Amino acid sequence: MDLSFSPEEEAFRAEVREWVASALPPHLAEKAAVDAHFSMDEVMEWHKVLAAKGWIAPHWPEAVGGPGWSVTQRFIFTEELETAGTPQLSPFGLSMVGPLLIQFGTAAQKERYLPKILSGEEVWCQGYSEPGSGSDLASLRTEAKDEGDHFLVNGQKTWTTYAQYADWIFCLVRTNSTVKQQAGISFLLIDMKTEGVTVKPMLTSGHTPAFCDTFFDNVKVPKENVVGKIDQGWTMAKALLGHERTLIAAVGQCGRAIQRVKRIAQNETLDGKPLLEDPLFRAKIARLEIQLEAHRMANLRTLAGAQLGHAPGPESSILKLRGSEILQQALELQMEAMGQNALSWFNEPGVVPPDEEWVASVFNYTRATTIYGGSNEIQKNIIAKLILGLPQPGKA
Amino acid sequence: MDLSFSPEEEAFRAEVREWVASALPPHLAEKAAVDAHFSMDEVMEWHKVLAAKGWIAPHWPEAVGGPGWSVTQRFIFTEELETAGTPQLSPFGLSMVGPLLIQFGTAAQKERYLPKILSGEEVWCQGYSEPGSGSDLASLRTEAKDEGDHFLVNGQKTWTTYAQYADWIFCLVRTNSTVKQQAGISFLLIDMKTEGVTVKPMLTSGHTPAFCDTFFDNVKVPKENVVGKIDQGWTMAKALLGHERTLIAAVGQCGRAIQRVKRIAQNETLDGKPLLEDPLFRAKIARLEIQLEAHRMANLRTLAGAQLGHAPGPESSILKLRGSEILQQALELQMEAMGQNALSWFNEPGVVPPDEEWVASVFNYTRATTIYGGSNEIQKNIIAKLILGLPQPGKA
Amino acid sequence: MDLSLTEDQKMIRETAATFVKKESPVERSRKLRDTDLGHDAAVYRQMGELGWLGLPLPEHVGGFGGSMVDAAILLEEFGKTLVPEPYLASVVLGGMAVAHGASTAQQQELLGPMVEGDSVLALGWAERGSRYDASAIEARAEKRGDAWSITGEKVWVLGGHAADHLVVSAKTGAGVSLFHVAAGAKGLDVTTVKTMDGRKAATLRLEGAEGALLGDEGAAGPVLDHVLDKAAAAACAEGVGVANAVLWMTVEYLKTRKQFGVPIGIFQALQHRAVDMFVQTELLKGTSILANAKCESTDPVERAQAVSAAKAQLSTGGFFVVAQGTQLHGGVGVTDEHDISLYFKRMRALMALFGDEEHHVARYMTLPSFTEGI
Amino acid sequence: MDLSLTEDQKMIRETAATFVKKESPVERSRKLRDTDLGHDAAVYRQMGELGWLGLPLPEHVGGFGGSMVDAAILLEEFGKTLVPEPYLASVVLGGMAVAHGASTAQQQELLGPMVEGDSVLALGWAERGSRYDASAIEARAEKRGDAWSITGEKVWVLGGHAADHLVVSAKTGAGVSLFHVAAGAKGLDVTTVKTMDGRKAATLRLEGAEGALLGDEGAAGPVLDHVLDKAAAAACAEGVGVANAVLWMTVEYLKTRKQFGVPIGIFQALQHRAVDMFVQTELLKGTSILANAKCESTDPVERAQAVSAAKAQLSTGGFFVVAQGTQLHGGVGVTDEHDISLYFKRMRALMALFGDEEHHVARYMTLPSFTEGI
Repeated sequence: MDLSFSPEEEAFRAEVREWVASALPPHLAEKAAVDAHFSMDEVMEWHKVLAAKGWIAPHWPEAVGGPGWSVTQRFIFTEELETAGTPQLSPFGLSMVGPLLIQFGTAAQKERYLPKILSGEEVWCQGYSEPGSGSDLASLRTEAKDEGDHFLVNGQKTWTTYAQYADWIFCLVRTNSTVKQQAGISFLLIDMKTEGVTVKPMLTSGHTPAFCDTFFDNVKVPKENVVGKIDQGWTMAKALLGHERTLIAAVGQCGRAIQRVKRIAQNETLDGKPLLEDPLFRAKIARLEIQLEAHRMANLRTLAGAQLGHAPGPESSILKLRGSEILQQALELQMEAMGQNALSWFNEPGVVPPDEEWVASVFNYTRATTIYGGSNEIQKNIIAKLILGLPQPGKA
Repeated sequence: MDLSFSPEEEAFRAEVREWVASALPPHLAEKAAVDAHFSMDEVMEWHKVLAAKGWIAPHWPEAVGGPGWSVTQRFIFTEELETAGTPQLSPFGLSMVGPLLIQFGTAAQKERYLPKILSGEEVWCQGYSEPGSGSDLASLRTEAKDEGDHFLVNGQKTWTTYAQYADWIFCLVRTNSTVKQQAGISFLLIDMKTEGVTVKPMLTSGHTPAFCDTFFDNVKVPKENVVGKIDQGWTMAKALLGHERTLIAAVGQCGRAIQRVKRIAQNETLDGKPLLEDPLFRAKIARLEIQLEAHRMANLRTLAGAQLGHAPGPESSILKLRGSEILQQALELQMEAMGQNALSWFNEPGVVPPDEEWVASVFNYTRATTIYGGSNEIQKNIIAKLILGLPQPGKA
Repeated sequence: MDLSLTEDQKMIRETAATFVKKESPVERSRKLRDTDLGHDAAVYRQMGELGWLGLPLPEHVGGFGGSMVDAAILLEEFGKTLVPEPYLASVVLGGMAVAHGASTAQQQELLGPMVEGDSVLALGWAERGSRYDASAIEARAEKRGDAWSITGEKVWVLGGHAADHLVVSAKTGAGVSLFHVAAGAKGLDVTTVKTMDGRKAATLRLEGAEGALLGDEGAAGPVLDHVLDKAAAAACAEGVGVANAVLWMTVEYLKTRKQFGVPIGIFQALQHRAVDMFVQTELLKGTSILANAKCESTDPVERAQAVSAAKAQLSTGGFFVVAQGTQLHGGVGVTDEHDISLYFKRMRALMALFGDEEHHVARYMTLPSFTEGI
Repeated sequence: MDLSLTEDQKMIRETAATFVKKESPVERSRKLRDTDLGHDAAVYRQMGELGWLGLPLPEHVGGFGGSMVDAAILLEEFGKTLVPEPYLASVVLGGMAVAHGASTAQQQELLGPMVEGDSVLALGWAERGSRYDASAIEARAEKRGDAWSITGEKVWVLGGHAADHLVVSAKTGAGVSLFHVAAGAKGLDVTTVKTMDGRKAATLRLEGAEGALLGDEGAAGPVLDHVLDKAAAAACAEGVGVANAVLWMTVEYLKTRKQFGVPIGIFQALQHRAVDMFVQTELLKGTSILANAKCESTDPVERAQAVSAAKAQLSTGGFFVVAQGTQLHGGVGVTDEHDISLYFKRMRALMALFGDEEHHVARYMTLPSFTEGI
């Protein structure tokens, strides 16, 4: 057992850090400094910088465009990017449909989609949830009717984050309604420019344009756009879940958020001294930072397992649970550190110091982290069932 | 609305306080000072002092021996007793079977049992739980077979607290196994000296002799010992629950426990100063005391309702929840305040200061407060169902 | 001891409950977010007509001689539908500053019209560096003949953008004093700022603005302490309304939202979470009553003990309720278009006003009452 | 970076796991509660034969030159069945004090037999007024010819009642120093005290007891800091074992205990509580690894950061696990006869040793690393 990074790993970290500092365009660096919301254009601008460097898909096999890094290098790379506050890349292509296609796609599909995911030429979004089925995906009702050479898709998807900017959407659709719920679902790729696709964006509670409803009205989709086999979409969805889980620890992001708490508290004054010197407030930060230390170790332990070739299993649900909770608590502390400045909205320069300008917005939309990607309640159900083996209702 | 006590109420408080200070026998006062465990003999000694004064049953109607106090006086009285740390009276006669008999007992039963409950001549215990049925009382299996003029009782009761000192036990027993679970239960009074009753005491985790298993082996019980009607024990149990709920806020007890935290912290030294001056530890106490303030107000609001004649309903489950949690947390803080002295067991004088001598024992058995009297999980189920009206499993 | 409402108080609650339900549903607050004023002047005037603006103010200014407990009844109802009119700003902050700090004549001059709904008052007590300490200010006032010339900056002045009359604190040789500055005064710049909860406040920049001394020079310290305690108690009362609305909105959602073929409220983990929200809401009610009753006291220790307990409780229990209410709503809870996001933001704003958890715990634990009788 | 166990470490874990299961089930610990010694001298000797007592000690004293990470593997297994032999006391406290603080010759003299299981060591570092500060002591030593005469009192000396050799701290003109006092020394009174977790410790009263200076005079400060960091890390490792045992014991109970006709583990609120216990146990594992790896460091800041994080985590997460494990067991959980009450007490004792939550949070937040790079 060795908890320190090797000289090679440390050198890699330095290389990444230096490169990020020089490669992040100045107008993005400016926004990163205050954790401002990045527009999709800005996200894709950064995507293309990483793509040009060959660092856009650390978790992809080398054969299809990955850089061939070790698990530890990937951890370091992610932590460095998060710590620097670079735009968070859209995960739908790189971390969701991409890896799925690598695993299950046909040669033609791989050739058609993967290069444009890497280059950023095509932006993806996800069509899973529906108004009536959030956590209960198996009850979805968007229908893909077999019309011989193509499907005709009708229905509505919700929480299609960033659909307004997407070129493609991957969807779970019902292709067979005569069989048991999970059995009649297929995994379908749909071109957003197809006739009959409409997108209705809405604002998050942090006033960022993220969520959308996406409507399908007699949308024609070629049959070759099914990933895996028809009616086996559930298998695809489960495989994709495994890929998604590795993304979610947010260790660097949490660390960055706690650093911002400290910075705000350093500049706010209480009784003539920096708030950071107030023992009560300082202890709040310390207790959270200790939680982050514990979380970081849990993440490293999962990585160690991955290094030995174990696929991240249900125990990685812990990473989602803790990462999302710690991030929320860090934002709560940023707000508390600001005192009455926490009253500020995020778009009026000069009202509060730059470090505090975007906090209220981020604080608000960060409430979503314990909800999306499988709510924390769902993660607990997974652990209860798959790790603890506790009896399931209806099966007692 | 008026949050202050009237001059008459303040005078009453002073009267109670003075009387307690003079009436509590010195050897009990000595134990109270360190919150030592009181033996059952000591509890009954104090019972008899209160009985002689006419203050033993504040919540009983005047006609059957109550002092005729207002709800506020009863609150003050309880708070004063708890604050003084007098022995906690055995609730089984005074607060459970007594009020039930007042409500549902025959004239003969009242005459036979009530005076001896008041005087302390007869000690009671409770036979509800069984090894297989804790929270799920309706599944109980102790059987009372109808033998004409008497029942023949067979079975086992568990958590028959202080049964080893009891003269009588009130039991829920199954008198009819051909009907639905709750329908075939009767409420039965059993003389502990009857042949076939055996008691096996066990220690709590705080090494106090409280819990018992009680076994019934062909125990003959006269039929007149049924309270209410045969097979209507469930109605009795529910009525009794209403009486029990008013006991559980433990406001004075929590306040006393927090005072002890402060006293210990005043005497322990950290960096050359009293631990109480350490901002981190002091804030822990303050946060808990604020919880107690909130709890005290919740209790007063319930009392205000009672004053208007509303019977304490399911909302008083809150008092059980919060009282038990705050008491546990106060004991946790007592332990933390002690530092390494928290390692001490409770019966070796001189190892730790007197204020700390009994803390470990009380800390350990106080874990029971969130379990007994309807576990806190059960209290939450009650609130979810009866107050929030949330859908119940099996009835969706 | 008597915790029941008087007949008058019951009537106030009933009238207010009917008002918010019929005339000020939460959609009204949502619409007013996008206006410059942020509230409806006609509704504010209506509040005057109903006698609400004068409720906790003395009779000699046209008020009803009621207490903060009476005002708290209103504020709790206002919280239930996020009524945006500047009651807290005008009556509790501006109004109480004048009531506690000004001469009788000044009270009549400033409070008389406000009580009728004809003017809005606001109090500027905080500055960029002051955090929650009203004495840590840099604004200064100098005497110029009969009047005073005030220079400094005041931030987060609730209702300041809409106020006809501003009360501001500034230092003179004698200490912190209160001054009345008319809205249009020369040397006064009022900038409207949006607040996180969709409301408005003002930054005041005073450069030699002319003002009139209220009450005695240097006497504002205890006045502001008392006013801010009342304001904190008022925030708690409004917070009770917010928590209450979120609790029942969430319970309703749990009963109607279906997943896996059943209402999600059937799941015990969610049930217990809702129960925890209920428990916290009940605790907030109790501490709010305590704070609003005790904030009338002239004993600063008794007052601070109750107010700090309640405001700390709001920051923990109140936040728990809105955070868990959001969580239990799932995705819709974090959209701007769902009402719960407005309640969430209002609760967070109430937490930030007049002292956060750290401030009130720190104050509570340094009161002499904390170590009494150990 | 490599978090996997070496082949040697895997073997240690396997041997230890087999040992605790077969030779030291929790019933053994329960029985030994009532003996004067509190452990079994034969089992302690067996630990010597297995090479465990020398595992983290240098080779020149007969040790294996391993690390605290190796010892942590053992301690975690010991925690699972509450193995009562004085490993922490003799190897980590007494042993490390000698290893870090004494000359090579002294090390060989004192550690040699201990490593074989032929003697027990103990460390007296705490006094009535010292709380967790090893430098806040009053015991004094004076030179008398070649030897030293020590006067003072040491409390909560783990294993002190069974020790052949005591290491005690005392002040001389040069500062805090360590001394070796033999168990039978004149002027030394050893009183056995029962501890909450059913084990034993000692109060040492020294009145001019003869002792030998270990290492350099006045050099004990950093030595004790380092030793107590190692001991805190060791307590975390044992705590992982305790938490692990309670977690799975509770999960098993949830699966088998029936109420309302179903296993209670079917109720979602209880399921999620068990999940929270699992999460906390996993977090403890990580921080324990961190602490045990970093406690070898000679950089006191790096060491303190990791150890304080882990020990604070033990006090919150570890307590959560045993408290909720007790709660989920219902009534039986609070009886002396159920094993979970023994685990509960052991966890609480581990929390009280070498710094509680307050101590470690306070230390963590005053380290220079806390404000680095803001």
